[in-house]
Amino acid sequence: MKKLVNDPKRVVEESVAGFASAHADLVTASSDPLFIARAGGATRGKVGLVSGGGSGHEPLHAGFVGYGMLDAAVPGPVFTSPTPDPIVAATKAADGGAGVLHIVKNYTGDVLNFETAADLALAEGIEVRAVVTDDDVAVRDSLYTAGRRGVAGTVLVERIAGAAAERGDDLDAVAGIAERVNANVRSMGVALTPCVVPHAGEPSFELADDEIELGIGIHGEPGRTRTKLVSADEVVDLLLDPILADLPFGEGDRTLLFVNGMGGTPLVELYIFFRRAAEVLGERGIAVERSLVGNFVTSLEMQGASITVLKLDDELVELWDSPLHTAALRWGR
Amino acid sequence: MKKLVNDPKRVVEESVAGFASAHADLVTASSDPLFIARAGGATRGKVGLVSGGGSGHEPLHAGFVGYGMLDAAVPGPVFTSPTPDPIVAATKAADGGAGVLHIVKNYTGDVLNFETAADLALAEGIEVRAVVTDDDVAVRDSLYTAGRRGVAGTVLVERIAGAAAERGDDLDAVAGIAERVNANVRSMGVALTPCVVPHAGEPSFELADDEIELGIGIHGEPGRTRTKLVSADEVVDLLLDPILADLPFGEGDRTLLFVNGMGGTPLVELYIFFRRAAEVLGERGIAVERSLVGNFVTSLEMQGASITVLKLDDELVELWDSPLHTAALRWGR
Amino acid sequence: MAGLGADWARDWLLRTAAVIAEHRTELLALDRAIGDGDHGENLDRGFQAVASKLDGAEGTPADLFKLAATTLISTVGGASGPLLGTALLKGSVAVQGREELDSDALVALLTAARDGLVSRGKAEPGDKTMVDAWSPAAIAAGEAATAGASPAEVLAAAAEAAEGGAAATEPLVARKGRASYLGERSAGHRDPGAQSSALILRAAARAAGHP
Amino acid sequence: MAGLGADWARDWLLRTAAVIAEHRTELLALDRAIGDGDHGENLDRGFQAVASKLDGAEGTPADLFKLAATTLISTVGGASGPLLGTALLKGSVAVQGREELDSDALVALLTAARDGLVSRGKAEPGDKTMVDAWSPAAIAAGEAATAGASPAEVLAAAAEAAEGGAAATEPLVARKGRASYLGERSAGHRDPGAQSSALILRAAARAAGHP
Ligand SMILES: Nc1ncnc2c1ncn2[C@@H]1O[C@H](COP(=O)(O)OP(=O)(O)O)[C@@H](O)[C@H]1O
Ligand SMILES: Nc1ncnc2c1ncn2[C@@H]1O[C@H](COP(=O)(O)OP(=O)(O)O)[C@@H](O)[C@H]1O
Ligand SMILES: [Mg+2]
Ligand SMILES: [Mg+2]
Ligand SMILES: [Mg+2]
Ligand SMILES: [Mg+2]
Repeated sequence: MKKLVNDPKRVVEESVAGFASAHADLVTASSDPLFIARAGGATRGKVGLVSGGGSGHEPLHAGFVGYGMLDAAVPGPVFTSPTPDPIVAATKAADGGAGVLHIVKNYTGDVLNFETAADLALAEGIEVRAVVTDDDVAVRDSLYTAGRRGVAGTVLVERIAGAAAERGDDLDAVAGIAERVNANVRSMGVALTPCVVPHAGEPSFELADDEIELGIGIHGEPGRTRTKLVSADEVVDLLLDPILADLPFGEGDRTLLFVNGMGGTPLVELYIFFRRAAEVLGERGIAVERSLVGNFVTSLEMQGASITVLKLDDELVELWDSPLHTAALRWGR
Repeated sequence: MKKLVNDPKRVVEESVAGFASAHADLVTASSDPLFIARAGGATRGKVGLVSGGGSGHEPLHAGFVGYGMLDAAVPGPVFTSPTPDPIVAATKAADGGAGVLHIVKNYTGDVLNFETAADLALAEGIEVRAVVTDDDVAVRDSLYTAGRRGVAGTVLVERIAGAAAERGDDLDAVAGIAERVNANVRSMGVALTPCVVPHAGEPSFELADDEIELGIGIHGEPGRTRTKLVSADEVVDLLLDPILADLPFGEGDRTLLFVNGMGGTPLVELYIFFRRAAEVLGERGIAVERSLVGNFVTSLEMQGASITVLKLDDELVELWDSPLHTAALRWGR
Repeated sequence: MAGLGADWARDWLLRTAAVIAEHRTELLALDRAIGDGDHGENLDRGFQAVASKLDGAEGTPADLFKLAATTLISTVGGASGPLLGTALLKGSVAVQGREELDSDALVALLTAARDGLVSRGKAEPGDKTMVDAWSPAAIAAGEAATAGASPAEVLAAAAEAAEGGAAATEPLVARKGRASYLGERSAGHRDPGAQSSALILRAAARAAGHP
Repeated sequence: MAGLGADWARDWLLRTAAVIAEHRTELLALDRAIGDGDHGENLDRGFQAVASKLDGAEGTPADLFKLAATTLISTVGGASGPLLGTALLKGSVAVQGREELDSDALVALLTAARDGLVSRGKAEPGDKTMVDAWSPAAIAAGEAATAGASPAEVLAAAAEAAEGGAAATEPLVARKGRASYLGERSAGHRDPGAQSSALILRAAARAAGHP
């Protein structure tokens, strides 16, 4: 597969440099160790939020650094968790004296590297709490697996916890909000095509011309089941059923509906997806109070999409709506 | 190629329905004739802005309907100009009594259909002016061609003219600003893969695994020259040289640098593109004062990107920065 | 020598709808090569709409052409919609009020259509557009009528000239329409609009009883 | 019976860097099948860094292992970085202060490494992870040492057991790591981490002179 890159080994580094140069008003990037932080430095007295993980999911996480969301982001190599050193450096950069929350997607590598980083940061006197996101209903529970993956719901956790931090909540409260969002959010994805990791140069899996992969993750890992290509509406149903059954969501619930693109699927198709998902929720008496549609948690150029549903309450709505200014999401300022 | 669609003939209609449902706070959609307008209706006394064209370039144009940009958008079938009827209907919906500006990308179909619509709207007593965008330096002049195409620069025209209308400028002034932006903006694109129109089901052109197409348009039409795949930095140079030579841009110029994705290229790559483009401008003494990076004028799932450079002055910067609230671009409110 | 009436006009338009549907894929492929791959879809959508509008419609040939023209304008979109629509609209004006069209009237129809097309799209013969089908068609029709041809023969002459014109677009470098963006690379491909125009004119001859 | 010193430790790590580079593509392919296709890249990056850190580094085997462990932790990332790093770190603590490692010390090294891995990653034998290579390796090393084997023989026994363990992961359904997301579909593929661990342990035996 063709890519617009220079040296495949320098993809992340050069991309971060471009990101920092395009958004110099918002962020600064440190190149060694590699991390991105808010341009103004840590906000004194505010809980700092740090997230990170393998690259290839852009705009996650660097695109969410800014007012009302993250204080720093740590991009690892493509699809590979960063090592502890840059996480520690980002944690220091995010620390305004009120402690730092690590938002970690549940993958063995991310969890282990963030754990080590938290230990090291603590040794330097920074209070760190971690919230591990695991919203992917496609994965069976941790008796059988490494536990559910953190996928698109992570954006909602980062946004709402970021709003709580901006409001002045302390570390426990911010961590509590993040846990609450994670507990109330469910996602599931589908892939139509695989993606190609730049340094690998080969597709992450093979799919026939009439097949789709259901329950796909965001690292080019294969999904749980493969099925014939069906209509968009049918795909939505195949994703929504397990999502709605899991929490479960029911009549009268207020929700945020998030249709996320995997990177290579045109917006036209994401909105066709959204249309059906909103219709199904409506039929079940579930209210869609907020929505988000776009490519926010991607898997390089993979074609596919995921659906995320978050159960809302007044406080979560208020936090969601509060001012936000990042490269990828912005409102109210 | 696989797509997340239902009936290929209903792609646009269903997608617009999803768009309107996801952004009900911003827009309303009329389904017959098909167009999108601001949720609140026309603003009395403000010049109305209408744009449109074939679908498949999302978020262009519907994603730019809202405060500080368009008043209505008219999506045609995929890659096919809409007919006059919905343009007339959108023009009526956008009319607040101060006249309506049509922003038309320079393609024979768009120009002809908007012309007819303008005649019909005039017959109904609405004053209409049209600005035809033609920023694509890949196309030779109209002695040899249908004239340069309107491509990604159209977003900048819509944004800045929209800001002027919001500021209260009259129709002549808004049209003048739009003309000024169009006169000062230049673009050129590259494709790594073709795209597939849903109802056609076959790629719009063939490209070998080691080939790229330079000077690509946004309708899946082939570009002007085909060349071997080279590094991202080299591609940027191949695009920027003709752009900078054309206006021409020179030392001391202030610019907005816009790296636009064609839909299927991951953000990591767009930022690698931006990095090099900013570097080249820097070397030539051209200042990048504003930037925009993302998938804004797409060609379905095509992999590729375009570079757009706009020469700025104080007024254009001020208009660019003024409050904006659309589904795809938002700041200041 | 009896002229061609509303039955012929209706039959022409219905045959066109059928022949365009039949050649939809071929027209898509032609447009994919040097355009944006939608010409077959565009005309198919338009002429299907024309066919269903004709259901129950009455009047002179000009009335039916006008109905078809406005339907094409309001359903096709793209470049071909306004262009073919304008052609048919101008053609209908040229034969307004007549119940039957003799050879001269058919020449007037085709000539007005060609002129409408040219004045709307600003293409000249040789620019590799549908003008390259309509222009020789109008000329050949005139020549045939001058030589005393029947209406069916006039239309057959027009169809044959259009087919020749369409074929002759192959080596041309486009100077109008999307194909012009390709420059030299547009040579070697037949223009989709010229090809569909030849199909349309052949349908006119067939509707007049010419095989 | 002379023990293995710092030269052996250095040689082991350098041979590992070479063998991982050589098998990079194979490890990528294994990880693509049931993971995310980066295992070969991750370890290659890590052991190349280890190799260059070793340049000029001095000390006991434990010192070199500790250097390698912290280098892996700070360059590999992913799951395998902290896991292999922890294994090597715990192993180094078990043989701290010794200039030469006899058979029993090697057993202590491998056992501590295995235990570190298990306590960090919480995987059990049979979960289809690198534990399935390290666990039989530690057991086989202990048995060989009890039977009076030389250090090189102990390492050879460990390598052979690790290779057997890696092969034995093929039919397993993964319960840890990314492959676990696949459920039943993970069966039929060898675990990349078990495979790379077998390569690492074979390098240890080769460095000790065992063919
Ligand atoms: N200026 C013009 N004058 C006459 N015919 C034109 C002109 N521009 C384009 N055409 C015709 O239109 C055809 C393309 O129609 P179509 O594909 O339906 O529209 P679009 O180019 O908008 O996709 C071309 O093959 C050509 O024959
Ligand atoms: N919990 C665990 N315990 C032991 N080994 C594990 C565990 N999780 C994963 N592994 C090992 O890590 C290997 C994958 O490493 P690698 O591909 O480098 O990291 P990642 O999975 O983060 O991409 C697996 O093949 C497996 O052997
Ligand atoms: Mg990985
Ligand atoms: Mg078209
Ligand atoms: Mg076309
Ligand atoms: Mg891996």
